[in-house]
Amino acid sequence: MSTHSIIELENVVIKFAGDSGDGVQLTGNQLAETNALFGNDISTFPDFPAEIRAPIGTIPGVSGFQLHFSSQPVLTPGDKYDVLVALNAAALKTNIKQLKPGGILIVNSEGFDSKNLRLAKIEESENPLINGSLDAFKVFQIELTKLTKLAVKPFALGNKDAERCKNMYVLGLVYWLYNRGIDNTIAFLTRQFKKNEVIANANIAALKAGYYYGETTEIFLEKYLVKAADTTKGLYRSINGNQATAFGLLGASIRANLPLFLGTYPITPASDILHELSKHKGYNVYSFQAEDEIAGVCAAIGASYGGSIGVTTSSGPGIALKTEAIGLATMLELPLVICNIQRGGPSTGLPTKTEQADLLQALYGRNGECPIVVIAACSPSNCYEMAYLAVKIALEHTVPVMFLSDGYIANGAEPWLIQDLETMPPILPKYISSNIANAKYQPYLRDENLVRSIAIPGSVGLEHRIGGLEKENITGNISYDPLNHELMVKIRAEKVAMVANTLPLQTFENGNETSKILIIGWGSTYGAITQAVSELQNEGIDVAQIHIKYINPLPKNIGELIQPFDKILVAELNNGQLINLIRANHLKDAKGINKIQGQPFQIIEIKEAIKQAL
Amino acid sequence: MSTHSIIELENVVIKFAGDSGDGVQLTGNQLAETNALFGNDISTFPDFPAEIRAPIGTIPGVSGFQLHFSSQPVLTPGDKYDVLVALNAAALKTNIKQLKPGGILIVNSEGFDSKNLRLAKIEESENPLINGSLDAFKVFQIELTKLTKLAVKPFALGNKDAERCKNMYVLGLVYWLYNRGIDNTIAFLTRQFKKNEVIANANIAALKAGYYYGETTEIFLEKYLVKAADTTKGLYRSINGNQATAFGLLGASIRANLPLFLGTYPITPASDILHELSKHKGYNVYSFQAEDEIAGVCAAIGASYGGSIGVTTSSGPGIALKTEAIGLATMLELPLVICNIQRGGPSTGLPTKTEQADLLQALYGRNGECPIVVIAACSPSNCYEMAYLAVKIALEHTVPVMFLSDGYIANGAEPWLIQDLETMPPILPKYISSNIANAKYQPYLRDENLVRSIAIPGSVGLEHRIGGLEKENITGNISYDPLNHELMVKIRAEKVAMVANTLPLQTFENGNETSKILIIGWGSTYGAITQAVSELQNEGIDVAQIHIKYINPLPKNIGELIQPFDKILVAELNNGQLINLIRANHLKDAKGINKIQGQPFQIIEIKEAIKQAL
Amino acid sequence: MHLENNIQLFTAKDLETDQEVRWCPGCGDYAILNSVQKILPELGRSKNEFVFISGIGCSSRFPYYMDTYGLHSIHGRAASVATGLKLTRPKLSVWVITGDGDSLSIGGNHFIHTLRRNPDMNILLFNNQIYGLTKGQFSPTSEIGKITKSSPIGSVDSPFNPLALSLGANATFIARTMDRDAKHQQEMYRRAYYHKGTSLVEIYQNCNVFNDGAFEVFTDKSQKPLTALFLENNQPLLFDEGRKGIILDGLKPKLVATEDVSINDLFVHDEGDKTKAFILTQFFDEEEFPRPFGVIYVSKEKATFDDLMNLQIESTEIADKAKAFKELLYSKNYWEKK
Amino acid sequence: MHLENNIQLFTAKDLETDQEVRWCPGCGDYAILNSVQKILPELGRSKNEFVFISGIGCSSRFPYYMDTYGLHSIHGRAASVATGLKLTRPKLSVWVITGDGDSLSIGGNHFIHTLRRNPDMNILLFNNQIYGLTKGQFSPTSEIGKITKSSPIGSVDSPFNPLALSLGANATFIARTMDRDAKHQQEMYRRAYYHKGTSLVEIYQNCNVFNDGAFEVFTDKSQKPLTALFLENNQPLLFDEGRKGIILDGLKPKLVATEDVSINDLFVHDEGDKTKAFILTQFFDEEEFPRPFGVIYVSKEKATFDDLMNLQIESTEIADKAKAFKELLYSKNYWEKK
Ligand SMILES: Cc1ncc(C[n+]2csc(CCOP(=O)(O)OP(=O)(O)O)c2C)c(N)n1
Ligand SMILES: Cc1ncc(C[n+]2csc(CCOP(=O)(O)OP(=O)(O)O)c2C)c(N)n1
Ligand code: SF4
Ligand code: SF4
Ligand SMILES: [Mg+2]
Ligand SMILES: [Mg+2]
Repeated sequence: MSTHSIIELENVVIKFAGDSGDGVQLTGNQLAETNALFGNDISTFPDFPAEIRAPIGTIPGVSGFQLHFSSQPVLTPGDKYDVLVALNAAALKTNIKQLKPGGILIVNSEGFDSKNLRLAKIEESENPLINGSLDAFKVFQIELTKLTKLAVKPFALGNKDAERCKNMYVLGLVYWLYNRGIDNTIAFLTRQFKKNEVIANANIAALKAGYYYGETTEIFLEKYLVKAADTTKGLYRSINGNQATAFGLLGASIRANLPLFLGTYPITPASDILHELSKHKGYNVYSFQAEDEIAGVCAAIGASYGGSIGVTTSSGPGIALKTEAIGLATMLELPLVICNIQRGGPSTGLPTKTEQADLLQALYGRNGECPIVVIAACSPSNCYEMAYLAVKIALEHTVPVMFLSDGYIANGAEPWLIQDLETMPPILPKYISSNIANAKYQPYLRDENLVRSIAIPGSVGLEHRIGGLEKENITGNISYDPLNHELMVKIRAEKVAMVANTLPLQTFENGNETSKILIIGWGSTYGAITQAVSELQNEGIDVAQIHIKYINPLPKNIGELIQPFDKILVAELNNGQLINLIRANHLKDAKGINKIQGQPFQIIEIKEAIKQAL
Repeated sequence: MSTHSIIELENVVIKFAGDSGDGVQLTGNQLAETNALFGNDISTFPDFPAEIRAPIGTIPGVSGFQLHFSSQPVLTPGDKYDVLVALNAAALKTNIKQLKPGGILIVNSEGFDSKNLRLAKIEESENPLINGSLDAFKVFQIELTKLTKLAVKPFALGNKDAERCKNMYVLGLVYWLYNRGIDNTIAFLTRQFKKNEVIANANIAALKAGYYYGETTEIFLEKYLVKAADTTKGLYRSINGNQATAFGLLGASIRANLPLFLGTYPITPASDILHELSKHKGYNVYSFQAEDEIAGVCAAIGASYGGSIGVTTSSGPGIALKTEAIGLATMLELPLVICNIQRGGPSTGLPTKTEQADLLQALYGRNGECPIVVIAACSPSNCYEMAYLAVKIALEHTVPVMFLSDGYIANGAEPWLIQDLETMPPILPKYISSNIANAKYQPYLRDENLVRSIAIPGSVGLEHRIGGLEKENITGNISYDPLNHELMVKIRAEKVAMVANTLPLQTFENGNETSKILIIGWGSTYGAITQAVSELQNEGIDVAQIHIKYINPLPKNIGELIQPFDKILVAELNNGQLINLIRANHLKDAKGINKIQGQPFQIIEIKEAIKQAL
Repeated sequence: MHLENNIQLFTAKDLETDQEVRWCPGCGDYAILNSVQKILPELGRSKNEFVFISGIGCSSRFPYYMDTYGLHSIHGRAASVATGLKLTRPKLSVWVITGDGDSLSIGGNHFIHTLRRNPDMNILLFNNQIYGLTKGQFSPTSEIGKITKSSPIGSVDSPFNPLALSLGANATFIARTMDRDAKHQQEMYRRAYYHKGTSLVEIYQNCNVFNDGAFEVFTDKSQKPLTALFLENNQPLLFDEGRKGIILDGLKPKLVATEDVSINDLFVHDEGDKTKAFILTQFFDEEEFPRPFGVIYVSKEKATFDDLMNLQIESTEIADKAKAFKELLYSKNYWEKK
Repeated sequence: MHLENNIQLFTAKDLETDQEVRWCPGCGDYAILNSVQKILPELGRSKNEFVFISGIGCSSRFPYYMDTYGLHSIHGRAASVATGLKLTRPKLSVWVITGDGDSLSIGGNHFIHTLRRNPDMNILLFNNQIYGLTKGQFSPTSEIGKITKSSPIGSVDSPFNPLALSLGANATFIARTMDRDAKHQQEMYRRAYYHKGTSLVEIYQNCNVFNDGAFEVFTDKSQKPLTALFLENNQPLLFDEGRKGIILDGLKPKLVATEDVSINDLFVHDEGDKTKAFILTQFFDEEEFPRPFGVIYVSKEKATFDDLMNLQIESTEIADKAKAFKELLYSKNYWEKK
């Protein structure tokens, strides 16, 4: 058996990097799943190239998958890698800076031939495998293609198909290195290629060969063990943000017992919500891929008008196009959920990269006084709850709700303590039915929360007209009356503000009002900020942390929590947006921690910024 | 001749009100022009009903024209009327509240028959002409239709045409009352109806008859005189904001010696800019009425790319649709002027009413970090200068510039001390020509203001590609590099911020840093605020006033000016927008004076708000 | 919330709302409103089952004057709003009210996409060849050279042929009628209603304020016989009170005096023949041909978008959704932490 | 700033940029790029006079690979950007590069409006019947029932017939070609270039990653003879190496074996005949007919939008603009304050 000694580690950050065609995403996902099933806490960060496949072997063609697995609670995919698996020269070049000194570097030495070097724009003389630049790392060179082909020889695959198995070979090796079984991946491969047994078996053979390569050769002297994490008890699954968003919407539709209507137009990184929901028509899900974003949101408004849950999903450029129609929904006072999966902007920007730069657009990006509810998910799995709540708020308050997520959490995965539908709060839409209406139906008559009751077309005796012109309160008739307009503008604002009555109060994630400094974040930066603050607290630095999920309206006590602090930092992946609200509302000289690189925060970046501010 | 005594007045506010078909706008415009020619300072406020003509005689069908003429400088059309001319019951009902106690009320008594009362929703028993409700005013009832028909009898017009002359009859009467000659209007009528002499002569006859009615009957015991105003010397004309905007754009095109390209789609209240510019093709003006707002702005971008001045004009809903393309122009770093003639929102809102509620949209209404220059005109004639400057800034800084105006100043007129083109600052666009380019052209190479030099398609040897994806600084090649993205976001922001270097410093309109309170305004509220502050200063209340024309970037010294004040008010025709900037940037507890009624501020409203805040 | 089964009778009068009709006196829109109000009660459905959805424009104020369900949306987007409604509430009778600017200018994309998808609804296109609401600019149906506020020396935009465009977008029902002919209008609206799929009715509508007389040549009693061709299915193309007709010479339509030809040689209208329909839509640019009114083309072959989508939903419908959802959440490998 | 008069010769090689071409290996876009690069030098103009404007999509990356002027705009709006450029710089040779999603989905409205206005530019529509860039959703040209990421149980959208739509939008030049036939492509691009007005070339382009083989039935050597019909003006419609042909039975096209009919009875292609063009565009839904490739329709009658607009500008051009502007400012009653 193995003579290798086993070293226990608290956590490992591993990065797989290779060409887009190398199956890197699949490899990473398998390791993530296997570790999650084993009981590690995990966080992943898939980082793909721009939408179109760049030429093989080039820098723009590099696809990466980062995985953090740990015996401790994990909040981010990690800053620097303990292990880098680089399948070609371009992948190495792109990622080597992030490998910790002394870290393990597994390279496919066949990915460093003249052609690959040229494609990666590396001079032959600068070949990192020979020029000594990798001396700081534990480098393991493997002739991956050759070994893989040997392994799958019995299956007589074509050259290309044979080569394609190399990701499984390397995965097998990593499984061995981290002391994990390969059964889960074998089961996966069998399922995945059930229509092509030869391919399935070849992949399994490559996986096994990789595993045994670790076991039998002596290239590694040690193997490692990351124990199961001690997280909350219960049933877990791995989930990414877009899946969670789709499930949250779907769950809300089931719970509210109303059809879900998605009117949308594909756009990176939001399209996967469409892809997921369109699989679930059987739940009364209408997925309408419209001719453009405007048609998508307008159809969603039409569906809302008809008593379904109107939802639209998009990202920056598409959200910009929807702003006029969101104004209409505001004026009609119909429920509408707009999911903005933010990406790098402005304009087409960096479509596959993450950013939080659409917050001010969410708050103010419409003509006229047009407040809507804005909420933001803070992690992949949190998208489930927030998307569910978006539907609940929209239906119960007859308002448009903007749900903010971003490319980072949309594509990143983490274990999710599955939230069964029964544990979610009930959803009570505001429809009026024919029978109670003996008096004339007044479409803009309001309840104590200023919410109007909606009569759905088809209902007997409740015929009425609504539209985008200013309307008289209560009757809904067109009105040009000056005071009525002011009243209506204030009512629409107040109605949104009153949503805060039903929201949870804000709490500190860390620290409290006596802490020396307060850091405020929102959305996907939750993991990095929380980890940074915990680490600082472990270092004895007393930092308070607030993470805002409800941005408009803000939780009612936010002023109270902020009030005691002289030093306030607002961390955002933009050039300073939420900070404007904090400063304007609370007149505090908050300072920004900003990063606009299409990449999430690293823990260290936050820590250093806090330390500097102290 | 006249035995009437003449009373001298400092100023008069007169309102004409009647049915949309009554020619009220024309009547008001004639009086305004005649008074302006005479030398009064004037300000007008046309207030028409929603776009479609409402049924004759109803409240929604009332059209109004308010005119303030004075021997003193005039800044607003006035709060309350000294004179109300009401041509029917609905017109009276809508306007009587604004007539000063003791004011003159001229009514067409034939507009108060049963039918008219019913259409105006007035009970027969509540007929204001008989129920005593008008006792506080000097009421003059005239059988206008009958008298007019008598006057035009010699011309044997049809019934309708004859009746149509009644506005001229009443105008004649008003001319007499305010001691003005009728020659200017006679000349106008002759010009206007040069193809139909009979109609011209009938109208002139009615005008004269009205005039002589004043002279010969004894209904008025006094007549009034408002002397010429003592304003700056020079040549004046009357101008409204949309005309001034069109002229400003046109002037800039002539001065820059570049074609002007307007890509637009009609919308109230912006359409008149299109109408005006499309008359001037001979100046190298391309007016392209596109299929929608998106095509309009995109065509303008195409024209800018080609070396013309790309301009697009719209209002709320249309601006919302353009936001994606404005992001593209920002990314391309091409000049673009976007004129937003604001109207009541949200959504379709109150299309013919005024509002300032698109400021935050102008600043933040795009996806991603996408700052553009935002400037706002403060009066009808100021639109000329600001539109001119919008072009200048766009061309010289290769940025999109949003020019804000609104329905109030767009349609309102005032005398304009004509600004000859030679007196305007020169415009120096940033084009690069073939001959200097021996080295490779770098489209994103920048000068000291971070402005790039543009090579226009067609130029030999400067072929290059630009687009909406993030690009490498200097070369303009597509770049996904994280640090480059941050650099570019900051450069684009800094480039806009640096525009402030070329802008005038902010000054106090009134008061100074030792004043007790500061009031800040922007855009069309200039007249009302300035008038209110002057009046308060006359009353001995020391108020400082700042009126901001350059909103992004703000003038560099704005912080300095604001700093000394504990009490700051921000007056806006919205629910509080500029105030957010003041509070966030300067951490001052500024308070809002807000009105959201589709109507401009009244002077008294501002005065009272200031007094309360003291 | 759901449609009732027993039909509630109602009359045209019941369709009037308490809102004053606010079009200019003499506007063609009144006649269209009347005709729609006239036919609705005859369709054998309750009032509450009708929904009128409009964009923005003079014409788009229409829903305010119909005491049914109504939504006055934003400029150009009525068809999209209607699609969302119709998909999710397929039993409603959905009508889109739109103008030439609303549906052919800003809304052109939704217009053609709606036609190709073919949801079962009726589009009434009020074509007055002008932007009425914004006070008179040329529209995509205005003739080239037209002088308007935005084209003071004549527009340089060559117009759409709306029915040819619709045919090109694979419309399954296209018809043309005019505001001045109440009976013909009503017949067209009835036909549109009964067609399963998207029915497009182009209505020549006079804007007497900004484009008066645009269609007078077709609507005026004295000129109509020579300029308007009323189509009847399976009938030869005849006009001028039967004195003139149209034959096909190969693929080319030609005008003939009926006395010169046998009735059997005339071009016989066939609503189901797309090539014939195409030829009829081309009686547009050429001045000599009379303008066809009536149903130009109907195809019954194409399934409706709402049927197809609802079929997918119904055929996969899950009985116990909460249970299935639970299974879905647990369908990927999950694990228990104890 | 202005076009130079003396033509600068250049070669296809000169059109390559320093940017790596980033389409998937095997993508049909490469062949199109090559063909365009091939013909440009032959057109007798300098390189600097060409401008390529694209929207967003795989196809829209095209301008980055052409060492001419190029603008990669936003999704669906290339035709609008190009219109603004062409109007103001009428002497440039403007090419719009677009995909089926870009120009027929989000950009459908600009597409049809551009065709009706007829500015003198060339639209190359890369039709791969899929959204490539966003990784494989159905597009408005995908067939009904198509299984994609966004239609896992089949799309319920009935597709556009792009050429029929273009004809309905009054296009003055429509043609179809395929990525796999370099010679035919080049001929079509040349024809498009020389047509004065908007030229639309639909290119069947294989997306080998998300929709591989969509057009194989037309491009595959062995099937092509039976499925593809190559049009030549004034020539009878023949395919299957002359063994089969098409006749018109009244208005109905019919397939025939050439040996059964006289050559004179065959349907003769006439690029200028709109009805014939219509019939050809309908060889689309019916599977039995071969798909026509080539120039389907050209009309030379319509003036171009850029000509008409520039004519208005030139014919009213003011010599001394500053002086005229002064007069304009003072044209309304003005007064002097002394
Ligand atoms: C987004 C947007 N753009 C422009 C407008 C202004 N607008 C309102 S109606 C209209 C055109 C009306 O023409 P049409 O559709 O033909 O209707 P009509 O008034 O002639 O019945 C325009 C341009 C608007 N309301 N919204
Ligand atoms: C406003 C906007 N909406 C959506 C997208 C996302 N998007 C980019 S390209 C594309 C469709 C691409 O399809 P097609 O035009 O057929 O080009 P192809 O990639 O197939 O060549 C979509 C939906 C976008 N970039 N901008
Ligand atoms: S403007 Fe024209 S279309 Fe509009 S209501 Fe008046 S007449 Fe009718
Ligand atoms: S995704 Fe398809 S269309 Fe796009 S580059 Fe790849 S093969 Fe070509
Ligand atoms: Mg119209
Ligand atoms: Mg495509």
